Amino acid sequence: MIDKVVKSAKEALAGIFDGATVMISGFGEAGSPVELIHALVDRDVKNLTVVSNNAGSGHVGLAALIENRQVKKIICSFPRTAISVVFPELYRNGEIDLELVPQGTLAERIRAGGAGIPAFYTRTSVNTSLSEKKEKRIFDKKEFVLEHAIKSDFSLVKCAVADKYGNLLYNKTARNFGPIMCMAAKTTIVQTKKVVKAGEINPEHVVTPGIFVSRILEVSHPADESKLVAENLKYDGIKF
Amino acid sequence: MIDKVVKSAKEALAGIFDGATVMISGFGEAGSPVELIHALVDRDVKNLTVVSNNAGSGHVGLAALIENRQVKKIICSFPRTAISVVFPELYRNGEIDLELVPQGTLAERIRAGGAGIPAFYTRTSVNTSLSEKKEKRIFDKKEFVLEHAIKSDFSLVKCAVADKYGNLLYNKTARNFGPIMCMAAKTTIVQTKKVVKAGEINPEHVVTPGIFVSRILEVSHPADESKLVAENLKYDGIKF
Amino acid sequence: MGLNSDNIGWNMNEVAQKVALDIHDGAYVNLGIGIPELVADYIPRGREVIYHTENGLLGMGKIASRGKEDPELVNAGKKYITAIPGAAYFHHADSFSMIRGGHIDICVLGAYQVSEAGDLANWSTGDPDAIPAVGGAMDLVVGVKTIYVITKHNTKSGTSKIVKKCSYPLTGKNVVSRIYTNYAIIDVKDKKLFIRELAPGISFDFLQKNTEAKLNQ
Amino acid sequence: MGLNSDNIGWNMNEVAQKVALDIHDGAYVNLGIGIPELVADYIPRGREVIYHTENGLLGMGKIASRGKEDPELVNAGKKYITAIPGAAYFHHADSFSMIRGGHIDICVLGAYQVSEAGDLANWSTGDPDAIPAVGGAMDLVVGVKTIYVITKHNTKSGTSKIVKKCSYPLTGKNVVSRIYTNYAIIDVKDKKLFIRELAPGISFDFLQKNTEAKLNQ
Repeated sequence: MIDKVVKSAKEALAGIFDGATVMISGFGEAGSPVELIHALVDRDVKNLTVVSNNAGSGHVGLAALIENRQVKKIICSFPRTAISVVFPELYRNGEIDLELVPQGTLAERIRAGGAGIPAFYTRTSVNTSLSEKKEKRIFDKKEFVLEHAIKSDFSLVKCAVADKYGNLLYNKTARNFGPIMCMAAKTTIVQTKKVVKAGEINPEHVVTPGIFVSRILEVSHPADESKLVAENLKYDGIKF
Repeated sequence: MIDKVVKSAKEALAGIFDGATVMISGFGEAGSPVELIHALVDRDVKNLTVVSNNAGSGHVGLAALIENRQVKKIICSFPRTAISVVFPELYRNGEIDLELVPQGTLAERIRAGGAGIPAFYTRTSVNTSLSEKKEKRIFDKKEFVLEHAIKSDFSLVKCAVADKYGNLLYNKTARNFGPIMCMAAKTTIVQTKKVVKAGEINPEHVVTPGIFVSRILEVSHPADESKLVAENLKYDGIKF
Repeated sequence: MGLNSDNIGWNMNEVAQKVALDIHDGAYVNLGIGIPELVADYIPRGREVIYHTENGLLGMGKIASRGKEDPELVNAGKKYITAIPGAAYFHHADSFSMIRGGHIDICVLGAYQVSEAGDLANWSTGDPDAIPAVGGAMDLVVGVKTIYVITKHNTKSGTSKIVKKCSYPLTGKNVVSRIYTNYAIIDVKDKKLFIRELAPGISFDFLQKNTEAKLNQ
Repeated sequence: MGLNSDNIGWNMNEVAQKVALDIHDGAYVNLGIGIPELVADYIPRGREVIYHTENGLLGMGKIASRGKEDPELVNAGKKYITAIPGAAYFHHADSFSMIRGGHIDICVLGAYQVSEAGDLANWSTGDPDAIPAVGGAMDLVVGVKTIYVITKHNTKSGTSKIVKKCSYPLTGKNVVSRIYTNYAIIDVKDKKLFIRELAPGISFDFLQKNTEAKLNQ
């Protein structure tokens, strides 16, 4: 019988391997699955390719994962924030690769990965340096850029409410990349504030249908990542 | 100030012109905006290209529009039903054109039209007669077919609840093509069972955000199209 | 091409039961219209299967009981259905993202013809007078991880449906994994057909005589 | 390149007000981070404007009042905001479908440089030591129907931001419709610049002297 709820972060992250592609939801701190990321910092996996809109702030969450030298490459649209210190340093030292993708193209490439679309054309980035090496094509007298799908081995996603089937609800603008990252992964790992019984989520309101979700971890009191950043806390393993 | 609610079907359909491309929501009778279609039968517009999953049943709804010789071409996945009589006859007589598209490709082409994606690749229909004349391309050792976006001049869509901004909720599997057809139109015309005040729809539950909707007509007691078909009724203008 | 009787082998309910035995606990399943729908009745106790219907529902339940039909709650065959607690509705682009994106585990489909290479023809007989209609069949065969075919072994007139090469227009090429008929269960592996199980009273020789394609034991 | 004083022409709040006057009732508007955000404060009474923020909200309201901030309700600039009654949340692919699909009427952006052809550079100074970051700027300029730029006319060091040809990396080519600066409002038409309105005390000659690109009256 189906029950995707797991009991521990360790169980949630089972199977993550060196060199895996990992998508991480969130737009800045909103929607960032900080507890799952910290559990990943605790694991001995390296050379990850991370797909996320940003590259972390302060020394927690994604920034902690990068600071712990677990990420070899990041695919994102905006790796710079007012308080991003970790990524800039590693990037300038040539210790981490960056694939910079316009935000809408990033979203569409992830959605394509989940939807079985290997590639699509978009007008975004035409005539800019970001499309210099990309294939172009004219449709209806306008030039478009060919963009390829992105899939992940694992997606780490934060939501608000989940049931045992993996049906998910999100909270406000913390939804952002969550639903499409759930679609694009071989294994989707979700941290939720609350697990409810099957049937408690109105089927009309489901944002992510359970088919896109593999494992659910209840984290009833997730940290407010923006506060951790503001307090300049550093996550460096289970001693945090 | 924004208020997309119109008072009459005539006002709802204002501006529909000969030769327009019109998308019509519904999967069979579920989600078919039968009152809007009948209002279109009452209008003197011809040579329409209709995009819809089916081609109508009996002599009402889309079948009535076809029977009234207003449709020159239909783009759909399944023009045949147990009780489709109108389309088959005209098709066999060469009086209507058919572009047959696999259902998922149809949905994705419509979504692409709304999302600013001019074309995409899909595996659907590879090695079949439906892709014979289409461009192919290999990605990751597999062959894919290039498919182009479909946009409409007008989309006619049925929903359950709307507010003045055009935020929409649907009912169960009547949702089907509605949300993507709203996205793909220059002008989206929606019939809703109920208009509610702005704010009564929880922003987390909105299925179609108002930006995709132009006009809303309240039809409190829409006909059950499947009953009209079963009763073999015929819509031939306002005398119905 | 030989004998075709409903009195030998399994009846189609028994075949549906055979399919059901091969559907694992927790599977996401799409059942084609017609005979494939029978499969849902035979899922063994203790297994939970989630049914997807491509018109926008995950967690399809049983057929609606009389008087409780909702014309806006239908399946792909346009029958009035129900939804289980824990169901989800979505639009067509999302629904076919589930299909095309490889998220559905098993699809059970009917067939006009299946070839020994696993090619499937189930959308058109190629009759020039027929109204062409494809629906979601071509999306399902390329997108779903495992395609099972359930079909009478032969047509009513006794013609083999399991053929060397499909003469009808293809739905997809090399897509079928296993064929369940009233005579046998047949695996498609490396473009060859292998008998997995014979129905009671059906011998290999009988089966081969009644099958155009070459069968392997 | 000439004088650059905050004491002449309009202040940036006045410029924002000028932009606001050009936003029609019922418009769907996306405001860039920083100075463009000022525009929302000046929409004339009687006009209703719906704000889109690309991180997943249509119907963005005012900045959240102190103590009522929700860390999961932010705008593209990561400020704590509110939502109006009638708002809608959605995911990133849907949000950028609104942008790329041409559904948003007006986007107001800041600029490093705008060329006389309407090319915009606003995402990178090309500094090799800077961390490259693009966000949604390139999606907005190709997708939104009308792109307005609001900017100081010149840089702090007095260099013209309105140039013959952008030296900084482009965000988009031929994308800007109108430029609002502290000195003037300038239309871009057929790859030429036309003065639409001069700020009080600003003469055409003064403006041209302080602008690298050729201006037309």
